[in-house]
Amino acid sequence: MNYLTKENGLLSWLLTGDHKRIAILYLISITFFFFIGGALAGLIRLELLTPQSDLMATDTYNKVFTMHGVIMIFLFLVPSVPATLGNFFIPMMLGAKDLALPRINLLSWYLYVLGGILVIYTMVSGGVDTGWTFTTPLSTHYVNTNVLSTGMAVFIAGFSSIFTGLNFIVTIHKMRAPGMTWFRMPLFVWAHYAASILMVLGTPVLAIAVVLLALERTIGIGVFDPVKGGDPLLFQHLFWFYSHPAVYIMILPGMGVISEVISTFSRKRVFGYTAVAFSSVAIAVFGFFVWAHHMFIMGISNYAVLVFSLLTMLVAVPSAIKIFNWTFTLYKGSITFETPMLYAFGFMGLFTIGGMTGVFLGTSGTDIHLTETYFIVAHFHFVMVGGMLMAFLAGIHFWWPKMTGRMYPEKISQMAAVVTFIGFNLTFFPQFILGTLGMPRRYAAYPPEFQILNVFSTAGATILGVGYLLPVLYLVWSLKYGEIAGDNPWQATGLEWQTQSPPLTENFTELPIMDHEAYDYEWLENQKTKEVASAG
Amino acid sequence: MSEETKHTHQIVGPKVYVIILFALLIGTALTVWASFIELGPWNPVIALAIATGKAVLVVLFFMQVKYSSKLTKLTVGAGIFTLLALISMTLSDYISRAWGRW
Amino acid sequence: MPDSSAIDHGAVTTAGDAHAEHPSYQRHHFETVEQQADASAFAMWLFLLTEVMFFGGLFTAYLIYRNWYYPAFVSASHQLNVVWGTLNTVVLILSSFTMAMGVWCAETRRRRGLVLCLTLTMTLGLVFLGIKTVEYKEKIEKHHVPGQHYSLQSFLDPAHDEAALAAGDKPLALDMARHTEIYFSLYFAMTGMHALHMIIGIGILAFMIFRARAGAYTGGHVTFVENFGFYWHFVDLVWIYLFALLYLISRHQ
Amino acid sequence: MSHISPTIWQFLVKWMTNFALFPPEASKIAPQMDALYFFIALVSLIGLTIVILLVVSFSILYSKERHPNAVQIEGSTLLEATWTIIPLGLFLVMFVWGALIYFRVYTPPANAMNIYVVGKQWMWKAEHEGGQHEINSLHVPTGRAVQLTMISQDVFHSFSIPAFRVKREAIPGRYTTVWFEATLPGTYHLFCTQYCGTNHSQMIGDVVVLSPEDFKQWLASSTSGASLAQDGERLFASLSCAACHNTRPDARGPSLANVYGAKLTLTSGQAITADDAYLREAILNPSQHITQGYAPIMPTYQGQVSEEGVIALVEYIKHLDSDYRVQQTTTTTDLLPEGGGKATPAGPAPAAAGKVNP
Ligand code: HEA
Ligand code: HEA
Ligand code: HEC
Ligand code: CUA
Ligand SMILES: [Cu+2]
Repeated sequence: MNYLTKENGLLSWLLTGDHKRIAILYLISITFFFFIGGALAGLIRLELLTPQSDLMATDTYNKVFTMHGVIMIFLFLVPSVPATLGNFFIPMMLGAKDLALPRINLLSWYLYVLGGILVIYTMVSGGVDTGWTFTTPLSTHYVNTNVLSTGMAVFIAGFSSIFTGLNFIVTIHKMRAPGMTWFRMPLFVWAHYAASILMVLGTPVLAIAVVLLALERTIGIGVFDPVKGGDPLLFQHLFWFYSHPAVYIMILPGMGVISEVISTFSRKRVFGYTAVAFSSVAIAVFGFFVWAHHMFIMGISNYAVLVFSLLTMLVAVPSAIKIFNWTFTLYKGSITFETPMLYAFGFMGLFTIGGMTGVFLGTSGTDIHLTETYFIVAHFHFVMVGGMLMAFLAGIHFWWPKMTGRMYPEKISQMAAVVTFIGFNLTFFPQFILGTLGMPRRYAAYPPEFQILNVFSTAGATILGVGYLLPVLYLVWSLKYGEIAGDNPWQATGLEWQTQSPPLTENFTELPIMDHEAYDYEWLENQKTKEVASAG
Repeated sequence: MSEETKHTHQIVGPKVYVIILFALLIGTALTVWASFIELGPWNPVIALAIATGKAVLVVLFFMQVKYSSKLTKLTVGAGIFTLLALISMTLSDYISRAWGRW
Repeated sequence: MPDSSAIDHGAVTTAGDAHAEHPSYQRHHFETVEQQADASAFAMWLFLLTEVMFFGGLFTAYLIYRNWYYPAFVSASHQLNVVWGTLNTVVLILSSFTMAMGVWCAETRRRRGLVLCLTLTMTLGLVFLGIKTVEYKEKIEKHHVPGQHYSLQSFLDPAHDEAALAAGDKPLALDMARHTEIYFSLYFAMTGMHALHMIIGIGILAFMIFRARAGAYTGGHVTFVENFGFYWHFVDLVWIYLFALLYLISRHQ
Repeated sequence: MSHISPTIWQFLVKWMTNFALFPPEASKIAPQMDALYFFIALVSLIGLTIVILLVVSFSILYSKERHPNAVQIEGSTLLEATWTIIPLGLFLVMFVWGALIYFRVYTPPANAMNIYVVGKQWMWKAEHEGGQHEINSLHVPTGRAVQLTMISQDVFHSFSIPAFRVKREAIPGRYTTVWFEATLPGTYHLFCTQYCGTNHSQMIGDVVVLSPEDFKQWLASSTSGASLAQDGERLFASLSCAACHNTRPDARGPSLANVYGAKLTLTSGQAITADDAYLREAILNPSQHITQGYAPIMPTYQGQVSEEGVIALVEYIKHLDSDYRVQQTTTTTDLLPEGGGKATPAGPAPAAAGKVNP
């Protein structure tokens, strides 16, 4: 008997209040959208195989990359870790029976689905070609595609994200088991706490920006329209006030996963727990003050550039702290190399590259040359795909036994991790060079001298696609044929591992009490010897 | 459950509410009156100051923040902080645009 | 899962007897009623934070354009009727008061008092919307709604406009007059969003009155009333700023 | 080599001939920017190497086989302080260095030669002071600071010359500027890098860098007959600006002679320098800044003049240094940089790259 088998029937899923079931619903839906987004990425790469825009017309290409960006950001990466793994494990890690607001949690999922349906509607009814950034006045007065339905989708998906974040914050504050003090919480929870702050405070600004955009487009209210005296840069300010924090919404939960994975597979507590916890919060707080680094050459005041560039440098520091703390977690550990750990290693390398190239862009001088080129495309794919997506895969493999009760096949999944890593680098590293050479982003056709690097990139994307298809296949396979996992296959310390796999609907048979620090492997050993003693 | 969740629920009585009601009504009268006299650059400052005074009363008493836990106060503080971040950092661009030729 | 039950649950010590009898409104995943009440009040506060940021975007826009196009904003704001505005402020403050009293009634278990307060609150809310409708209607008639039919008449030729004449407006230059449209855009966006919140609130009030008559909130479980109170006061609070910023920019001249 | 398949062979040849890791450095700022680029790249590389080395060596040293029992370590304030302060210090160096370059790129020197650029969906129009119009190309001389004053007619565009390492968005409603000094004659890419709709990727062109002599020749051969200021003068007359802006004592508007670059006092008491952006605003949104001593009577010309028209007017006012020389404006070549050769007869333009603005 567990949360999966307790009730049956479609309705028992669609009306569930169980955070674990909602997590599964999310997992299925974001995977669906990831593959749609991935298929669109495939189209992008195919088109860019040759310099001419020959596979599709330029405006089709524009629609393809816009839909790719919108889907990947709003329907995949923002909810990826939080809504699946976070939803599933935050209550368990805290020793709670559920999130504080189960019905709101279900509502979040329905909002997400509604947003997703609107995006699909947009796609089938002609698409939208503004880029995922909806730059005004292009989006308000110059394109005649479905900006409104996309805006509505983003608005609704935004509220889904707000409710998820709100739920997490309340849960973390109010639902901790006895003894679970703030500094005994797993770092995964800290990371989600920080990300939730960003969701709750940042997303509404995106919502109002989208509302004003819609009013501008339908009625022509003039707030963003230079002809009527409005300032189009104001839209950028409001948009990036959300969308910069959003990049941290997209990375912090992944960082939480990495903390868990690295600790578990080196059997050692995370080096400098407090520093890692606080750096999550620092990223969240400073993350609100750097948004205009996306507008350095757009005509904002040069003095503002100075301020925002400086703050960007400050926000980069906590990430560096984390990387080094993870590295030193390995020191004197006892390391094994299961799949989650391989992905975590991939994350460390790729996120470092992605983050440091972010510093190239945060440096106002170099940003002039690199902005709006493939350098940026490479930067954000390194942090988002090389960082967050790797972390997501690490987390999925790590917790798969807990979620399903079955092990994934280790050998083939290690292979998939390596394939992903190779494919990824081949896809996106050449884009740094392309960007430095000056190839602009969002180009359906490009000068022929850039072709060779683009061919590499396309080839890499093919490998990458295989690398992503493999997990889907073997994970689904493992549902039926995987080994029975047992409660704690990794010998990890989190409370979620101290209960059965898959867990009961109420998570624990009895309310747990936290009487030790997080990542206390000695406590775990003691428990085992105690059990042996009592059993014998 | 930790310290901050201790529910220090205090019931605020009608007396307080009536006082606040009158304070708010007086504030409204004041702000309308102030807007009809010429105070130069001080007009908007006074209007905003009175509005903020009224808002503080509403938050502290009607919304009972004065009697609430630290956590609630912190939450309200966080909201104000982020709002000010949005406004001040955005305005920093607009104000300094005029300083140079950019 | 066969082997799981015995092994690990000993690993976590239990918190003793947590399952005393629960009131019917306590949801299964909370340990105590207090925890539940706390959690939902906190959630409400967080929701209000998102509201703050939502309106925050509008206030930012307002501040920028007010600084840029001050004369246009002054003249445009003269088109609003301070009397209606003040009246509405008073109405809303009163409704906030009755709402607070309603919460008090619920807390002290006065069913009839609660029903009365909620009904008063709703009535005042409706009065507010009624006055707002009158104001909107005036704007529509004068073609002050942004968009294709927007008319600059009142600003180019204040001598033939009652409101402008009363305020002593001088004619604006054409380019400045055009910027009044931005004022009205923000006016409608801000008051419209505010009115939307009022409408939602009134809907919830109706629902609450219905339930309160059956004694739903006067049996000790007052969370819902309290939380709604927060919402209602917040909406009032937004209006306090809207009133100061939109109606009272400059009434002297 | 014949046993290699011809496709792969072709590919290799193409690669070897075209492969570049770095764009040419064709402006004065380019080496400076590249120095910073390589500095950051070096720091990143070192940082990355440290991380990789540590991860790999720890993985080997402390793998489960070698090191079966982990040693629990709390952390180390000293180490953590180290890797907080060192990256912070390095980032701050990058920030200061970057800011210096940023300000250099966007602060044109006073003696720069000005070229106006108008972006529209989907082409770039460049207008030289001498009246040479170009579309999707830009001719500039080496060894001379060139300032671009840019504006967009519709949406955001971005004027990017990778070989110069400069880029600036052309935005609607406001002038933006950037400057560079080309050093290496040649033809370079000109891209629109801000996404601007369907044909964004076709909004490209060439930047042709010529030696000063060649440039002079090019100027002479591409003249459209009238200088930009002369176009402006014509507009000034046809819009009857002179009804108010004249030198008569009872003129309703201020004299515009020498107004360019002057410090003006507004009725609000604010002091403002009359630069290009100010002149543009004064024509399109006159009531935004009222000069002290005048009534806000100037009508707006928004909707009546195109952006090119405004540019011509601005250029005309800029060159009004004494009185209104309505019929005696200089010939085109007088406006050429460095005095510019002999006066060419103002005839039909021989090989104008673009068409004359109506
Ligand atoms: C998950 C998403 C994510 C993350 C985490 C980041 C992280 C960062 N980003 Fe990125 N960014 C995006 C997603 C993300 N970004 C996206 C999507 C865009 C483009 C949007 C669009 O236009 O479409 C973008 C664009 C973007 C720009 C705008 C460029 C432009 O438009 O001109 C800038 C500029 O400052 C920037 C900077 C940064 C910085 C400084 C960080 C930092 O937080 C990184 C910090 C990390 C590190 C610094 C690594 C750790 C370092 C070490 C371990 C080594 C240290 C050692 C030594 C120094 C010795 N990003
Ligand atoms: C989470 C975020 C995310 C993710 C995961 C990805 C994943 C990928 N992206 Fe994405 N990308 C963005 C976010 C993301 N991207 C954003 C925000 C933009 C900017 C948009 C804009 O400019 O507005 C962008 C833009 C962008 C561009 C630039 C387009 C341009 O500027 O012209 C390119 C070009 O190479 C690209 C490529 C890829 C590739 C190859 C992948 C690969 O990692 C994808 C690999 C996955 C697959 C290949 C799927 C595998 C499965 C199949 C192939 C089977 C499909 C089959 C069926 C459906 C039947 N992306
Ligand atoms: C009805 C009279 C009138 C006409 C016609 C007119 N102007 Fe003006 N202009 C003024 C007045 C009065 C001012 C000063 C007040 C102000 O700044 O608006 C002024 C100011 C200016 C200024 C700013 C200079 C300064 O000292 O502040 C410029 C530039 C200018 N005008 C250009 C033009 C151009 C170009 C045209 C024609 C296309 C034009 N004007 C037509 C009346 C006029
Ligand atoms: Cu113009 Cu892109
Ligand atoms: Cu950013």
